[in-house]
Amino acid sequence: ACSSSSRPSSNPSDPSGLAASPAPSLSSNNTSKPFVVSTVIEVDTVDIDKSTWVDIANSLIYEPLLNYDDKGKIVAGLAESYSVSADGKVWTFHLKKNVKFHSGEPLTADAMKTSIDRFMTMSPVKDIAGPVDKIEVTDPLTVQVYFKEPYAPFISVATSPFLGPIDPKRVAELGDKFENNPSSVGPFMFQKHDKGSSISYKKNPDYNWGPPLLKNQGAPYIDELTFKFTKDDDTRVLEFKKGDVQMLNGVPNSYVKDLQNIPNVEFIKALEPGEKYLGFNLQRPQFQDVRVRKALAMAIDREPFVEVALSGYGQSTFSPLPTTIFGHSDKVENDAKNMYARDVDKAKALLAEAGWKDTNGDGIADKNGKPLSIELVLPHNPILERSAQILQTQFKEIGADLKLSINELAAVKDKLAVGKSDFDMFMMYYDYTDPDVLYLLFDPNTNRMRYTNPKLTDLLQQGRSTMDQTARAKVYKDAQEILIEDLPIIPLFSEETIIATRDVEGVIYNPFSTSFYLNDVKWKK
Amino acid sequence: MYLLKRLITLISTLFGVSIFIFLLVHLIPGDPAHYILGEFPTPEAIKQLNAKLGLDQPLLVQYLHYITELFHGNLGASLITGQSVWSLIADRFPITLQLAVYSTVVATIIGVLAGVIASVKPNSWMDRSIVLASLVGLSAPTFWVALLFIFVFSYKLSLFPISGYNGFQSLVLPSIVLGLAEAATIARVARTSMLDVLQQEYMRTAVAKGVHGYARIFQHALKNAMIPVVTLLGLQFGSLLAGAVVAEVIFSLKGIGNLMIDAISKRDIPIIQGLVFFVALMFALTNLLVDFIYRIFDPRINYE
Amino acid sequence: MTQALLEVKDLNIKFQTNRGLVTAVSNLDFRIQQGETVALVGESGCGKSVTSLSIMGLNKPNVCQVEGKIRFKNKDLNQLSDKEMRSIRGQEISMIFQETMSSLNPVLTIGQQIMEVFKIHTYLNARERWSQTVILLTQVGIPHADSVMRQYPHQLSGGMKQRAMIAMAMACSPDLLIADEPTTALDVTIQAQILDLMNEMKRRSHTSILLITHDLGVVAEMADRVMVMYYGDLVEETDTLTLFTNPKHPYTIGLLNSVPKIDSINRCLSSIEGHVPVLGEVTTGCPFRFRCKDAHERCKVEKPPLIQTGKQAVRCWLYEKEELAI
Amino acid sequence: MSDYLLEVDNLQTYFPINKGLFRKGGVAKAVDGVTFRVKRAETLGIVGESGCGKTTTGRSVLRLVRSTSGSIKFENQEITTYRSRELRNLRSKMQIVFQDPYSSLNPRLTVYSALDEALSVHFPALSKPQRREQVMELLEIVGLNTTHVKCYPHEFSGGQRQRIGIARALAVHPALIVADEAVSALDVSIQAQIINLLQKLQSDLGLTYLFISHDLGVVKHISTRIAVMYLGRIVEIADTQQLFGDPLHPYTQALISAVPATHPLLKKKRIVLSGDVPSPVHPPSGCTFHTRCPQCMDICKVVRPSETEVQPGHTISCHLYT
Amino acid sequence: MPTDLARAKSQKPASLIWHRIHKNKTAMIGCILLLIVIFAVVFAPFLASYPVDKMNFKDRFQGPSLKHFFGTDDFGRDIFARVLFGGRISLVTGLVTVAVSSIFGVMIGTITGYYRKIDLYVMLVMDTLLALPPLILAIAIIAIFGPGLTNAMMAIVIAIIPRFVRLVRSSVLSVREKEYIEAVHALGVPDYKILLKHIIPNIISPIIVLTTILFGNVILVSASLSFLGLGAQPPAPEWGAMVNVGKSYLTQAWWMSLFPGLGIMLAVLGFNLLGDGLRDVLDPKMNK
Ligand SMILES: Nc1ncnc2c1ncn2[C@@H]1O[C@H](COP(=O)(O)OP(=O)(O)OP(=O)(O)O)[C@@H](O)[C@H]1O
Ligand SMILES: Nc1ncnc2c1ncn2[C@@H]1O[C@H](COP(=O)(O)OP(=O)(O)OP(=O)(O)O)[C@@H](O)[C@H]1O
Ligand SMILES: [Mg+2]
Ligand SMILES: [Mg+2]
Repeated sequence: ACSSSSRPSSNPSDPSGLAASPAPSLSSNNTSKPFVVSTVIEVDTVDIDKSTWVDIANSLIYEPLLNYDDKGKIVAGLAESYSVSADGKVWTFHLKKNVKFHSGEPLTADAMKTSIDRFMTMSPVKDIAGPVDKIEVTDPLTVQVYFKEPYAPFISVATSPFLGPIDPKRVAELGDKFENNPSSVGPFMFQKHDKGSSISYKKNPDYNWGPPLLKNQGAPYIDELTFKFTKDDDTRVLEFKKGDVQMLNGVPNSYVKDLQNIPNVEFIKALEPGEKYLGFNLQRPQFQDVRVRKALAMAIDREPFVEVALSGYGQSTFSPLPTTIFGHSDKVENDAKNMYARDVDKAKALLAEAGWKDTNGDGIADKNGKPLSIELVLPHNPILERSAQILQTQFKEIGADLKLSINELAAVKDKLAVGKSDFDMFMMYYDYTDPDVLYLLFDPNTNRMRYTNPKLTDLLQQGRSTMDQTARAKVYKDAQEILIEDLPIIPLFSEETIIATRDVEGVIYNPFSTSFYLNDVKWKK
Repeated sequence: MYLLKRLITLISTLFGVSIFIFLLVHLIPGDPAHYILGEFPTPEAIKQLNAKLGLDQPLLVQYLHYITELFHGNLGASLITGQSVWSLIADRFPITLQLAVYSTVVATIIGVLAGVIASVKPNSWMDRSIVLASLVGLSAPTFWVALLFIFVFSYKLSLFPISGYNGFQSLVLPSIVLGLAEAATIARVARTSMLDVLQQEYMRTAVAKGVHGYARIFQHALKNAMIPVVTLLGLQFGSLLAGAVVAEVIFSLKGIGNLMIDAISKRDIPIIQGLVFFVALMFALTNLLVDFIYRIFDPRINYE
Repeated sequence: MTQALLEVKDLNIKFQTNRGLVTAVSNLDFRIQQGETVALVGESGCGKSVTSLSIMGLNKPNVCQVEGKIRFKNKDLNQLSDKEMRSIRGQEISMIFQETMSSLNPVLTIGQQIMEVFKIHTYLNARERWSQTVILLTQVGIPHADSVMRQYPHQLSGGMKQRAMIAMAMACSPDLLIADEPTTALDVTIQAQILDLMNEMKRRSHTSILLITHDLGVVAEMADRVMVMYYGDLVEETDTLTLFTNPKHPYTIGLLNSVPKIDSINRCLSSIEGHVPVLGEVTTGCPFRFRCKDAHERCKVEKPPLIQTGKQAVRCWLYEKEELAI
Repeated sequence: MSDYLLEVDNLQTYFPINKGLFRKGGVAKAVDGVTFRVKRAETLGIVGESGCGKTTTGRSVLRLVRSTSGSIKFENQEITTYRSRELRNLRSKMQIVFQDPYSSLNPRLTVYSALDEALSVHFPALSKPQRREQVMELLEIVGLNTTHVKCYPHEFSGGQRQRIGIARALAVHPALIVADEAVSALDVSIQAQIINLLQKLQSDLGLTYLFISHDLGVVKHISTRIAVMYLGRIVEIADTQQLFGDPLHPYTQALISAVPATHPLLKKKRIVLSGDVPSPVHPPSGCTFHTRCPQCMDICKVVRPSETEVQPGHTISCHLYT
Repeated sequence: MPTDLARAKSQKPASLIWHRIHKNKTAMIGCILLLIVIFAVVFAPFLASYPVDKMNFKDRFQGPSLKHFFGTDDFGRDIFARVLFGGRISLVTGLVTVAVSSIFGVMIGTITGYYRKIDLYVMLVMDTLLALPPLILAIAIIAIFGPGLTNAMMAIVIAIIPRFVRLVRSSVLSVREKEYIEAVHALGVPDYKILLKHIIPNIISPIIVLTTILFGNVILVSASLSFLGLGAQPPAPEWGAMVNVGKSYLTQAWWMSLFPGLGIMLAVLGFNLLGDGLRDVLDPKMNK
């Protein structure tokens, strides 16, 4: 079992203590030890077409058509190259040669078509692929995706494992049970899913089609890879500290300091492609007055959010798209910063202008005898809960009384859904690798703020169909300018995704696609 | 005859549970579609999904469907992953069951022993310390004790794995934590019950016969005193089978309790329904079992 | 004078209660000869049961103080070690308790409970113990002894249980049987069965019996000698016939007159007015004086001693002169 | 119009046993065809062994339990059909005194409130001071010190408690008092006090008693007539003198002979019955006494004997006399 | 003491019980413990030198010191103040839930125990509720109505009512068979009077004992719910929630979870001791 160690040397700081034993067995000891990754939420399935989200734990057997590099540029993946037709309706992908499924079958354009078709029929999230019309195979290694309308965000789907090919032969064999023994072309091969506790993989020895952004484009160095699902943060961290786990995915920020003291621990920190924001229920009379919205925005000091709620691991944001999403504009960000920098006096003045004054001396502004009392709906989430508490004290300073209503995420979504309007304000987050997220967030029919602005809607439509990257960026800049002026939402901050590794090196994380690459991972000497 | 009667009562209780839980679950706000369809579902997609899952039907129709399936032993399948509820239970229950068994064993041994020792010399130094210890044990929150134990035994001393399920050793610490908490209650009940039994006239008869002290306690008194202890053990065991939610969360054991919390947060209705039903069934079966165990201790109970 | 089987001298029994230390039995002296049946009668609460329990050493040590000499076959029971005491209990002295239902262990079979006596006190093996028990149960008039041995107390009727209790007490043919109200809980027809049985057993093994009861009828049927107690004191002691024909203590007289008699007609019962005082309430004088028609000044201050008059001993000042006369 | 205060005809009271959800268990035939009559100001004693149905008979007469069938006439009124309003009225004419004087008094009520409650239910017209006066009067009648009115039951002795119980029964001016083992729990010396009290009240107030006891001596002393019950039935009923002078039913004979003599010189030959009283759930066939009867005949095992009046006022059910 | 005897004899049972509580060590320790807790909680505004929600980002994670007796938390709030005010939440939760459930429990219990006809149906419902372990039931109920203290309280109420009903019903059943009930029946006293005057007063002592012990249990359960994130919501200083937050800082700020945990334990211990003592005091076997 320990024959094909591609990893050249052993690990002297092996915490198991085995390292102390004499030489020859050293390397084999270490190679037989799986690389253990601890994550919080267990993926429901490893069948990507059934899953609602991609996660490191179910994506490493798959391989995307394209990749982002560390600057957010598109580079090759399984497709050596791609092109989009002038009308934006046909995307053509040219596949690499000599790519093999784990079962040994070769990757062909036919297999690719089957995979995309399967995704488009089965996946619960098929909508993200946009208005796909049909898939056509033009030669054994060329596949074309036809759209009914131009759909620029398809690029971010193409860079996700969702459209990664799956082995058509295996699908034919297993059908719905594909998840029991999935086969694709990724660097790792499925071994076992212990429902409720772990998933284990072994390396794909034949792999040699790694993307250019990797040093090692061949088979991964590590032989075995295990994902362990542990919901409780404290226990996860303790496990990591003990050395049972080599990679901690999603380190709770309050633990970072604690973990820094451990030798051989490294952190990967990257800003998430998303942000936490406050949304107004614009049907509420008090929020229909933009002065009130602006006053509240000015009451906010984002510093403590980052310092306390994120323990310093994050960044304040003033514009709707953070730096990690294509379409982010420094100018908009700075404008917003200038407009909404914390200014309690100005905020109070604005409120007073809108008719909200503290007439009875209880510290809460009121208008027509009604105090400025706001119910903030937010889901269960430690960071949001802590932020909300800070927000509470900040709002209090300008005379707004914030009441928190914390619920399960599903209940919150239900509460915010169009058709119901039993809330004043909400605190939510989004996480999306494409600026099209603004379209989704501000869809005039479904948006939670009940915000309508035909100009914005037009712009966001345009953003979908503009294939030229520069032109597209301009569209989103304009859209964001409208948003910071109208202020249906108040962006708050973006969190840093923190990954801690121990005794290993070479973990690569790409914030633009939020994907991990473990091909380069080696045990540290 | 008795068994039949018990079974009929059991079925009617379960029937009640099924209605109760069905209504309860359908009152839960939050659409499973919101969970399944990710962050930005389109309204049409939600509608389609609900139609597919049968959630757009009138409640009564849904219930009838549910109850007929139930009659065929089918608890349904997860809305999200499509796994059958039975297979989920089959996955998770062994851990819960083991945890329940081990902690009950711990609780019984410690609790009964402490109770007996305390009762033999009431108001002695020994008795008082046991009573106080059990009161403290009763008053300390499990989650707190569990944290302390993890910190000390798993982290500082590295005696046990910190979390997750990895065979027997993973269950040692949670079993001890749960077992100790229960032992506190059992010790109290065992003590009271022993004190009561020791007061009984038949214990005087035993002395009058010339029976030795130990024989009196273990042959004459203990069996009598076990009756309330068994009741309590049964109740505790039944609750444990429902999953010791707190312990399962802290120790990250993928048992029934954890599954339940997950299912609730995902609004996975069939799982919630199936689990609660299963839990009630287990609870009722435990009670049935306890009834029969009674008989070992108390011949007065007559099952015809 | 022959050596008495049991000799109780100066027995004082005190209870620790929330009213302080109260005396339940004071300065009790009595003896029981081999083969004799002695009845101990008196009002409820006068100390009959605690007296019998103190002979067996069964009073609860934490609430009850027992002082005085109890000699059994010339051994001072108070001086014996635990082990010696255990070998006397059940073998030489045995006891039938007032409440049979609660005196049998509900979770052990009748057989187990009786065989245990043999196990403790004899060297019989299991088989022999079983057959001995069957014989014993048959003797006390239990049909189908074999199956009854496998039954639990709750499966038997009151009379059967009382018989099983007697069998247990008689298992080792004790020298002294203490029967504390053995028939009070039973119906008359069953009582008759049990009294017959006790007489029968007594004849067979020459056991002395200390019979505790408040039923004078039972006394008349069974006893050779009677001791009457009132409020922890022995107030009169004599042979049965004398007691019924010539009672002396006012309490005894009142007691005899209070019983509605089945074999005579009288329209109005002569009752004893008043009620028994609570323990600890009376500290001086004769405790009966509150209910006594003949009470005088002296009774209030001085408690009468036990006065020997002819065949009987009486604790009453009325008979002071008679004693002197002798 | 008959001169009987109470007429009970073929009274049956069955208790369902094992009343489960889906199971009709058997029945305990606690009272199974009892017939007797009681004249005004007389005392009918009911004797018999434990479980033979004495208490149930008494409670059925008071309508404290619902009888299964049969008729009960009180002052010539059929009372088995009474509804709650009429029943409440009836309660002022019939009262009960229980065996256990302690458990028949609410431990949380003072003597005063216990008696006052009885008065206020049936004489709502009385004012508070009037009721107070009556309470004092009652206490005096039963021979209790009036300083005790504010005391709780646990502060009294057994005999005193029984007096309170009697006072409570008397409070509503009843015509009939059912005394269910009213003196059995008391010491002999106290028992005599209560018996005397009951007799005095009877002659003073013209009360009628249904006197239930298992103590033949007491029953003989107090009753004018006596009914002997065995397993839910009256096996013999006669005037007291007649019953004791010439008991006819083998059970009555055994019962009387089983009572210990009250004098050592009067020891006599006893008829010792074998076995125990059978259960009322599975009563023996035919004459229910046949399993223990020393004079059992073949017919007794099959045919239930009917009641025969051997002499005026002396009725027995036994095949020996038919 | 002769005066003791005299007093005890002429006094009402209530003052007699108080007298006995005085003498019962367990009950007294429980009482004292609870008095301390209640005192601390009532006078929290005077005892605490910081407002409970006052954040002070400069003073985060301060260990226990003279300035902050129990240290500060992740927002720099004073834990001492929070523990004191947290006691209010726990005690009020306990009080309200136990009061509500005991009222309902006693009502349903007495009525079903007394009128046997509806007994079957009510007990079927109660047994159904009892067939679900309390925490699971509470979690399910909270899932419907959403997390939060009020809903947690409601869930606990629903979970413990059947337990009350059981106890009350069985007590009523045994009291119902007592002769004094039959005696008042025979007197023709109307049913409602029998229930109010004769039955309820006589079942009150087991109810009091259960209430006291449940009080402790409720505090524990609501803390567990808060710990699971289902009970009191931030920024409320609920003890269980504080332990929950503190557990993330176990290694760097142990005081954050230690002190609220101790708070829970002391309060619950107080109630348990009192309940234990009361059980002895109210035990009918002691009522001689
Ligand atoms: N454990 C005890 N604590 C306090 N007092 C006690 C205790 N046991 C007995 N006594 C008191 O001792 C006295 C004698 O009790 P005992 O049981 O001997 O009476 P008895 O004559 O057997 O009455 P009975 O005929 O009712 O059985 C009683 O007044 C009783 O109150
Ligand atoms: N409520 C009841 N339910 C079921 N069976 C009952 C009930 N009450 C009485 N019985 C049964 O009816 C029979 C007669 O009972 P009852 O109390 O009338 O007897 P008794 O003659 O008064 O006996 P005792 O002398 O012991 O008081 C007994 O076998 C008893 O078990
Ligand atoms: Mg006694
Ligand atoms: Mg009776």
